[in-house]
Amino acid sequence: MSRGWDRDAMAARAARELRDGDYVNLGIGIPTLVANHIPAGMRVTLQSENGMLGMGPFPYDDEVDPDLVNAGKQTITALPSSSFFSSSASFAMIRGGHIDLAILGAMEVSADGDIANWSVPGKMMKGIGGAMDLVSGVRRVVAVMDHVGKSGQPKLVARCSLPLTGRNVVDIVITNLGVFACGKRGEGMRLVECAPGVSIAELRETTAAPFLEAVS
Amino acid sequence: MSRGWDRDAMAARAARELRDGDYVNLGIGIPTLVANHIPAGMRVTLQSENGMLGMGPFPYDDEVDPDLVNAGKQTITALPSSSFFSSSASFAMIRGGHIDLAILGAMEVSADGDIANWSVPGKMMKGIGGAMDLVSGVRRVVAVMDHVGKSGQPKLVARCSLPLTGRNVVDIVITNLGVFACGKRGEGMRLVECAPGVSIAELRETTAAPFLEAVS
Amino acid sequence: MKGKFCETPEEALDGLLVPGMTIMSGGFGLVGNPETLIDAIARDGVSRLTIISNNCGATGFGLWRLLANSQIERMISSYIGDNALFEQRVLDGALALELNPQGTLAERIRAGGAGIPAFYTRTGVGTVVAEGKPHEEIDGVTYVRERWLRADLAIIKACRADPEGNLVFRKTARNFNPDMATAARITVVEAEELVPAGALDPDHIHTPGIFVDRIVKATINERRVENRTTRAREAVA
Amino acid sequence: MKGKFCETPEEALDGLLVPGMTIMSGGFGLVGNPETLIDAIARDGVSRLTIISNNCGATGFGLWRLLANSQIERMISSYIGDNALFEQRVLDGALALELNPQGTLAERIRAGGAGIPAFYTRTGVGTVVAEGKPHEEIDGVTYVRERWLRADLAIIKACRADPEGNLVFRKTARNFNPDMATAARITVVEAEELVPAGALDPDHIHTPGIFVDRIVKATINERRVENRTTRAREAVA
Repeated sequence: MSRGWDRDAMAARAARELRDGDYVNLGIGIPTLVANHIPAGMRVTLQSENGMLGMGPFPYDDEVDPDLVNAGKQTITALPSSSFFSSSASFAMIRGGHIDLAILGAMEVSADGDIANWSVPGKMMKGIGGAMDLVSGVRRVVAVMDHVGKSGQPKLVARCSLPLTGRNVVDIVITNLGVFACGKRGEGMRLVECAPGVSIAELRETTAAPFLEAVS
Repeated sequence: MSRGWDRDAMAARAARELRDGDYVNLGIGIPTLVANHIPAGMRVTLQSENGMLGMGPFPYDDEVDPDLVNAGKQTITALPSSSFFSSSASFAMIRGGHIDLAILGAMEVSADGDIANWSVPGKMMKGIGGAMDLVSGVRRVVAVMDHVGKSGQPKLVARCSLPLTGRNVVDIVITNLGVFACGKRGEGMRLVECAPGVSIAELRETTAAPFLEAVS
Repeated sequence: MKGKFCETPEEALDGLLVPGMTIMSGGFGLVGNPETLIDAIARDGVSRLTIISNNCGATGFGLWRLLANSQIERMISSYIGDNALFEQRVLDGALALELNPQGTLAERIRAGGAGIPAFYTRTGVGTVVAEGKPHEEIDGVTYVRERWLRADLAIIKACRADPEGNLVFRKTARNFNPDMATAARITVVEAEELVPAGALDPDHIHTPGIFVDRIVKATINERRVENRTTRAREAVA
Repeated sequence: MKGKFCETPEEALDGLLVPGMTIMSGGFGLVGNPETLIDAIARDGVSRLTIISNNCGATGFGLWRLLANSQIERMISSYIGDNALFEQRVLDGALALELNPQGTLAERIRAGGAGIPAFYTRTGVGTVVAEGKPHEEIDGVTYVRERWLRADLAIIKACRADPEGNLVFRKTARNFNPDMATAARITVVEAEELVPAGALDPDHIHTPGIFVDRIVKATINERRVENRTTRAREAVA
C-alpha cells in the first residue's frame, strides 16, 4: 500500500524541520536517515553525544577508524569543521540548550509532549543512553515513530503507558501517517499535516488522544 | 634584632612543609619566595589558579610573554611538564582536592584554623580572588604572616575580627616567631616550633589564643 | 572563509548592544582580554551594563575604559586590585559590585553554559559570600548553594579561530574565555589569527564552534603586562 | 623517562585492588576502553566490584570479561545494549544495576572530580530516574538534584602520555576518560604511546598530570569495532 510515508519519506519529512545553521542531534534508526535529506546548500552540523561536533558521512571501507564512532557506535568520518570533546563537555552542550534540534525515535508520545523511548516493562532494558538528556536539554525535539504498534495499538496517546524519557518535551511528532505539534504547555495537540492518502478521519481512529485540525 | 625569622627564613620554613611529588599553590608575597627553597631533587609542581600547572622560574628579560602570567599577574615561564587549562578546570582541580598544599599569606588566623586574608573593613577591598577556593579545597593549608601587626596587635587569635576567608581550614601557621598547628576539629592549637631566640613565654605574650606546648 | 567571520568589530556587534544588558568579558588581569571588542563597545557608548568579568581592567586598559565612560552599572567580579576609579565609583554609589570567589565565579559561568541552575560548594562557607544562601549538610560537610550565571552577550579573545567558530587559546590567555563562550545567548569572538576550515586539529579545539556566533580579527592587541617580573641572565663562565 | 611510568600492568595496579572497591572505567561502547588494565584486573580476580562505566563491554571484550568472571557486584551505567550475560546476571539477582542518563552520569563524575557534591538538572525530571531524589523549582522550572560520583580507582585509556602524566586522547576515544581521571583517589592510565617530557604541547593537554598517578604502555589494543558501517566508493567517471 502506498498510503502514508515509508521510513525514508518519514526521514525526508523530518528533514523539513531543519533550519540553516542548525546544530542537530540525530537518534538511532529513522532519525539517522535524516542526514541523507539535508537540502543542498543548507549548513547543518551534526552532534554526536559521545563527544563530536561535525559528523561526516560513513567511511569508505579503507577509511574505517575504530576511534571514530557515533552514538550508535557506527563508524563515521570527520569533516574540516569537526571537533572532539569529553562526555561531560558533550552533555554540557546538550543540557545547556546549545543544540537546536534533536530528532529521536519513540515508542509512545503523548498529546502534551511526554515521550517514552527507552524501556518496555517485562523486557530487559538496553539502557537510557543520552535520550533523557537530549529531550530535556535540546531546544526543539522531534519524535519519529510508526503511528500504531505491531498489534495495531495507538502510539500517539493521551497518556503514555511506558516508562517516560521526558515529560512535556516533544515539540513535533512525525509518524508514517502524519505530523502533529504537541501541546507542551497544555494547549492541546494539533494536526500539522496528513501523509499522502491519509484522511483526518483515519487519524482520529488511530490516535488515542484528541487533536485540533489546524492543518495549513 | 636577629630574633625570629625574616621573610626569607619564613619562606624557607614553609618550604619544609613540602613533600616529594606535591602539587602546590603559592600565594602572593612571602609564599612566592617558597619556590626558591624547594630542596634540590624534590619534585614539586606549582599550580597557578589562572590556569597553569608546572610553573617555571621568572623569565629572562627577552623571554617575557604577555600571555604567560601567574595568579599574581607576574610574568613567568613554562616547563616541559607544563599544561594550561581554563578557569573552571583550574578551580575544579582546586575545589576537588587535587592540590596537596596551599601556602598563603594571612591577616589573622584563629586557633581553630579560621583565616582572614582578603578584606579590611573601612578600606576598599581589592577582592577575593582565589583565596576562598584555595582554603576550602586544598588538602593542606599553610598560612604565613607576621606574628603581630604594625601596632603590635596579635594576629594569631582566639577568634578573627576581620571578615573570614574560610572557617576551620588552616592546618599550619608560620609566623616570624614560630610555627603552630591549628585545631581545625576543636582539638586546640599546638606550638610546633619556636623561631631562633624566641621563648615560649614571649609567644604566650604575643598570641591572643591559648596553645599547647607540644614542641618536638 | 566567510562562515562566522565578520569584517569589522561594528559588524560583529551589530544589533547586539542594548542598554541594561549583561555582558561577560573574558580575561584574567590584563591577559586574554577582548580589547578590540571592548573598544567598539566604548565607542558605541551603550550604558547601564552589568559586566561579568574576573577583573575590571587597569588604568586606560580594557574594561576600565567602559568604567571611565560611565557605561557600567554593576560588576560581578572576583578581584579588583588597585583601581582608584573603580573604588571611587563604588564609594559614589554609581557602581554596584558583587564579589565572588574566583572559582565560584568560574563554576557559576560553567554551570550557566551547562544547564545547571545551581550547585553546592564548600567555597565561602562561614564567610560573607555565603550569607543568605541555602546551605546543606552532605555526608557531614556543610556546603553552600550557588546559582548559575548567564549573559546576553559574551565577548571573547582567542588566539586562533576558523570559519566554523572553533577556537584555540594560548597559554594563560585561555582563563575565563572558554567558559564564558558557553554561557551567553550570543558569543562574539576576536581572534589574533583567522584560519581556514581544517587548519585546527579537531582533537585540540578548546571551544567548539557551536558556542560561537560571530568572529572578528583582533586589531587591538596591546597585551599590556601588569607585573613584569624577570630574573637576571647568569653570566657565562 | 621514569616519572609515573610503570613497566607492567601488574606494577601499575600493585596494591590497589581490594575486594568491594569501586572502579571507574573509561570508554564509550568499545571505543577508548582500558583493555590492558581490564585484562590485568581479570587476571587478579579481585571480586565484589562496583563498576562505574557507560557500558559493560561486549561478548569477550572489555568489562564483559569481569562480568563473566563474576567479579562485578554492581554496575553504574547508562546503556547496556544487547548483552545476554549482563541480562542473565541481573535476572539472577547476582548483579545490581543503577542506570543513569548518560549526561547525568558524565556530570556526576565531573562533579566528583570538581568537589561539587550535588547539582541540579532537568534531565530525568518526571521519569523513574528522578524518583526519591530532591526536586526544586528554580525560576519556574523543576529540577532534580543529583549527587557526585567518586571511585577508589579510575582506569583510563589514553592515546599519548608523558612521564608527568599529561594525557592526550584521540577522536571519540576521549569520551568518559578525562572526566573519570579526575574523580578517583588513584588514577591508572594505559597509553598507546609513552612520550618524553616536553613532547606534548602544553596548550593541548586534555588531562593535566596532577590527575594521573601511574601509567603503563597499552599492550592490548584490540579496538574492536562494534558497528562497522561504510559506504560504497563512487565509481570513477
